[in-house]
Amino acid sequence: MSLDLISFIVLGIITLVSGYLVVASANLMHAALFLGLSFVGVAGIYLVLGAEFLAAAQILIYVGAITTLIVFGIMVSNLQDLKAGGRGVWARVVRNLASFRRGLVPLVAAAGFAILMLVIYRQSLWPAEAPPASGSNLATVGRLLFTEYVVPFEIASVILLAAVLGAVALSRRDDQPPAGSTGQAAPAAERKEGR
Amino acid sequence: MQLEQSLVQWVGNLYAAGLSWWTSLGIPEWVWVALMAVLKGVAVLTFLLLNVLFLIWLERKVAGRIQRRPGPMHHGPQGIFQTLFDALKLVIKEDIIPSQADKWVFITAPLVMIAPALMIWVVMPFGPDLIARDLNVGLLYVSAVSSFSILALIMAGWSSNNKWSTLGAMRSAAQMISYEIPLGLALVAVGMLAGTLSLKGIVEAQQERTWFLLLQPLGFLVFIVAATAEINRAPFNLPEAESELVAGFNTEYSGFRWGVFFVAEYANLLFMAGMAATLFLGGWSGPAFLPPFLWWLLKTYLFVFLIMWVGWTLPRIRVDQLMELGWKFLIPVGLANIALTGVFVILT
Amino acid sequence: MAGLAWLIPLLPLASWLYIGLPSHRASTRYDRVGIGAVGIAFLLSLGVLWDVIRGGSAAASFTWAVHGSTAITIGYQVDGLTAVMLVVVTLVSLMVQVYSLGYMHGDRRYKRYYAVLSLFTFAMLGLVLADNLLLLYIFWELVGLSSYLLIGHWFEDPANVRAANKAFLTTRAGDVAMFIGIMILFSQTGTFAFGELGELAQAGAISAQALALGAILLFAGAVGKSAQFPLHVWLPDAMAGPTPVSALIHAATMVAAGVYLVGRAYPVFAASPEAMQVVAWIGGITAIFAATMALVQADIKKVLAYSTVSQLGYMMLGLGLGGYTAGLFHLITHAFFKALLFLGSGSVIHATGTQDMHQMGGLIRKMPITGWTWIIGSAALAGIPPLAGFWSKDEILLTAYYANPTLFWIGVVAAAMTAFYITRATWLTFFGAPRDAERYAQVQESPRVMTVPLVILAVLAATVGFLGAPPLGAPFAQLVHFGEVHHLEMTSVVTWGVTAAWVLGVLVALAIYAGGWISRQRIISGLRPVYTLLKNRYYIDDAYDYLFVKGSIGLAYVVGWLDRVVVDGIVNGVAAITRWFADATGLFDREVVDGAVNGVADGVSVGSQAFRRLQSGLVQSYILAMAVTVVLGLAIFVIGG
Amino acid sequence: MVPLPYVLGLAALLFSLGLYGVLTQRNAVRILMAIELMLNSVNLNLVGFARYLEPDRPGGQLFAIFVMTVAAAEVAVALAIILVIAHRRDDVDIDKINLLKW
Repeated sequence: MSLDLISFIVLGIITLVSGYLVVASANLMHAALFLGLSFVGVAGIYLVLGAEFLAAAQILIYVGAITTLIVFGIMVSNLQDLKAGGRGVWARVVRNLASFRRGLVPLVAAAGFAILMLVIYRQSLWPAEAPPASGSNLATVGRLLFTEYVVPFEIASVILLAAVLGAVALSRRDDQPPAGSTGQAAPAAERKEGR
Repeated sequence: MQLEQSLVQWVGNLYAAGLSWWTSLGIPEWVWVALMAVLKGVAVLTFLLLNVLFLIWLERKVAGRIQRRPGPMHHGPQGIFQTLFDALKLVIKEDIIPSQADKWVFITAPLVMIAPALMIWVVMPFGPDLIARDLNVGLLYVSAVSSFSILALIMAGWSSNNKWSTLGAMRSAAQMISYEIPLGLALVAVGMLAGTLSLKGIVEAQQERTWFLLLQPLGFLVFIVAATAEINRAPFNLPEAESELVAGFNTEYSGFRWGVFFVAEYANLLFMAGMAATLFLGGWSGPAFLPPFLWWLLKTYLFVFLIMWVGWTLPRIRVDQLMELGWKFLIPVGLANIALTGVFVILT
Repeated sequence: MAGLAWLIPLLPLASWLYIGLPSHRASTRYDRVGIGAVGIAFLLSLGVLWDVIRGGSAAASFTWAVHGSTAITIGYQVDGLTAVMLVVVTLVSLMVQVYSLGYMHGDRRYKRYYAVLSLFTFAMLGLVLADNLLLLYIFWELVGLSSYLLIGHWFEDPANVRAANKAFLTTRAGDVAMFIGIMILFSQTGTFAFGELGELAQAGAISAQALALGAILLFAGAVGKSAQFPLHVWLPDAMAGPTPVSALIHAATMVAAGVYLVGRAYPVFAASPEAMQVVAWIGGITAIFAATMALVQADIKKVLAYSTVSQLGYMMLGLGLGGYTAGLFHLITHAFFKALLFLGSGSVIHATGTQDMHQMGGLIRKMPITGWTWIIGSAALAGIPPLAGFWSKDEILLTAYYANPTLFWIGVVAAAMTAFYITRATWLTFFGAPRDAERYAQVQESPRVMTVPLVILAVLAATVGFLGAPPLGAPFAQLVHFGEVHHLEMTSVVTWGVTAAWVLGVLVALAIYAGGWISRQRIISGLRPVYTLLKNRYYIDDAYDYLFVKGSIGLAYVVGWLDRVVVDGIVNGVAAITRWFADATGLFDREVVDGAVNGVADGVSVGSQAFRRLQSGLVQSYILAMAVTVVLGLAIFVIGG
Repeated sequence: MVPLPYVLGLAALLFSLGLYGVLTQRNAVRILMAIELMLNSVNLNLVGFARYLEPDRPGGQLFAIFVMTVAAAEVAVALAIILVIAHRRDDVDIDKINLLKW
């Protein structure tokens, strides 16, 4: 048992339990907060795996931006959780067992997926020990990002820009006229002719 | 300088001796490492709490002097023990949780607030060797960890189930998201100039060149304004805005929990001042007649005083002015500063 | 000093950013920012030029992006040509911005105007400094963009919008070809940098066909930007923009970009005789062709526009025949006197409120400064010694005389026409009796901010020619040359030809318009077909309209007719026969086949009712189906393998 | 050191949680959260493989960065859409958002 493995197990449990609560908790706001906690767990696992840059980015983007955005969205729109009924996921599963779409079949699919993947991982011969990493992870990532992956990087920035514009356009109220459509009236009318 | 170095050396020797003794007992090494990490944390925490006690007193004195009154005068010379008694009072007050509040979130919010406020100190270089952990992603770590407090404020505001609190929380979310961007832009420029994100590396880069305050006047301007907004200090204290929102997100908090928010706020103030000193004024470097740690403390308190001074001088700005300043001034200036820095870096 | 050249384009860039940033304040202070930035840039450019004259040079580049094994770089280089162009661009831009203080005063988009002027200056300076084709192309397109914005400055009028679109699209046709040319050269050499490209081309490292094709396609870009035949149609229409813009863009800088490109990539062109032939002939044709159209224009700006096209043709002619120094020298002198003429025409238009020369006349009495500076500018354009145009045009014609006599005579005839039409414009505008008394009464001299640039430019237009004057040692040629500096011997044929050309042009114009010895009406009616042809711009615009717009529509009509008459006829005939046959089989069909078909249809209908439930619009159902499929696949994989 | 299968197993479990959430929840916001869980598990896989198979050239980490970028974009747009729907109908039940069916 090394410190790495213990941290991994603790963080894994945090991630999974809060992931479960994202799906299970009755309160939408709680679910969002557990989502944040789950992200923190994943960031910790990145640290264990030696990806410091990614861990910091994970916190910055997922916790600082995405979770905040979702929480903010819930607060702004005053979205009450739908009448989910029952406390906890098991109550709902039992109650919905008869339903085709929300009952047994999704449960079997999700559980089956997890079990099958675990079986496959058990059989396969993945390396248990990692080769030692050399040099600073941060510098390597940065260099790769701006040389070999510069095209995807630029495309990602364009996608982000498009998404921002899209989000602004979508959430804009329709009843406002576009601002600044009229300039100041100037004696330009007479200057226009003849030129 | 000499004294501090020998002290550090002595601690290092002690550490090595303790480790060998520990392993001889047959307990795995990582337990020792974890224990020492906890010890380091306790040391930083103690230092921090002492400073916070002092800061609260200082704030009241500065505010008093600016408003031509003496400030607290009883309890010790110049009222220096006033905060201590206030803290005692807070601890023994009744713990009230509103009946309509979301209890668990209400209880967790102060923890989410205080934890990053303490965690962030991990990367602060108090001296050449006085640093808990010199991460090579230091600057990124700072901006990542500081983004937690947005979540804490929202949690506090929302769970109180009170319209003032919710309004304060929404304001704070908008404000901190808006000002995190210019803050990050200013940090990026500093990182570009130093060629590293490690805070220790940045201080060393400044020893080689000169204070980044001189090379990055625009970046410093953006940083100090955005930092003031990021820690919700006047004139950017809209999330609490006593006169409009009662006390904003922490209206419903009382006693010890309220005290935690208070401590976190001052810890953040100290941290941002320390960052300003580290990034722009050369951190712990200075002439040898003072030990590095004292240089750091001196510069940090310079910025603490600056922020307090500004805060007690300027009136609070409106929400629309806040957004305008952030998006239409600080972000363009921050971007322009990055472009200029890039040109500068290429040319030199 | 030359090492600071990279700073020059950054100043207008900063000014553009500052002015262009959104702001609530509708202040007019922005003009000071623009003028200040370009003024400092001008001083820096002078410093750079001084440095280059004393033998300095500078170049720097850094890697922008790496693609495979190729590094794409950004960089600048300063040599004689660059230094001179920097001074010209910043100076003319400075003059135009100062002039605009008066001309654009009170315009409703004053701020935008100055912002775009700064953007334009930045783009042009970047273009001049760029050290590789790709970077040049980026600035090239930026120049096109800002030109589009400026031509369409008064976009309330649809005609202006059309003119802006026309300019943008026409030049784009050339730009596409140019980009293909850049890529051909890149594929052959693996570099964009001018220096390496030139060395490789001169060393014969590129196959002759590829080199010729690449150079000609590159030239196509210059054809578009410099308004050469047959892509010249946009320039006269571009006069829709404010007049100072015309002076800046359509006289001194943007159209010069094409010539500059040829000059900058000259080693590539020089290595391909075919490409040089194309350049020379396009230039020659444009020179005479545009000059003829300028003869009959009534609009004072149109005369100058066609004159610009014609003079750009001269430059191309000179470059194509190997007169590198001559062509570029004409570019410099032309920049000064044509900017002067445009600004002068702007002053006249500002005062009279019309562009029609037939409504002017006698203006020199009311506008002496504008008038006399205009006369200096037009004399320079006509090539009257010792003004600027004389020296540069002379050099080009001398080159042509030695290289290609046919083109030499074309050039001489065009020179005569030049003298004629500019004399005509001068007389109609400034002399004779006022033809519109009402307008004349209101005319007054323009304000000082407009006349001072005119005077400065007039002094330059008069004197800048001495820089290239062989009797004075032609200092310009020492600075800008390709290969060895060499001087051609003056011959009497050239001397007399040129002199006869301008004397004849001026005299004929004066005879018609000043003296009235030859009646205009008689000439017009005598040469009716020619006059109509010229008035209608050789019908080229109409031809493009017919070819590309009406052509498509006509083709559609023909196809439609074919469809209706021929195809439909066949189909209808077949249908008639079929119907008869169908009646016969119908009986059988109704009774026997329908039974079977309806049975199948009913079956499908019933089945689809069942299947349609699958497309429920419930996304989760689809995901569920996917998930179940994946899990089943995994299960087969695990159990089977 | 953590064996790679542990990382992959954790990712698989997290993925199934997300999958279950996506399949069973009615609330669009919560489905969005479940999708985020799935994206995170994918990132875990990518980072794990990058650490164990190619530690000196961590392309997997870069992919994770791109996934994060796209996730941020996706949340912004999806949340905007959900807010518009909530604004119009006071309800974000995924089963009632079916204007495009048939």
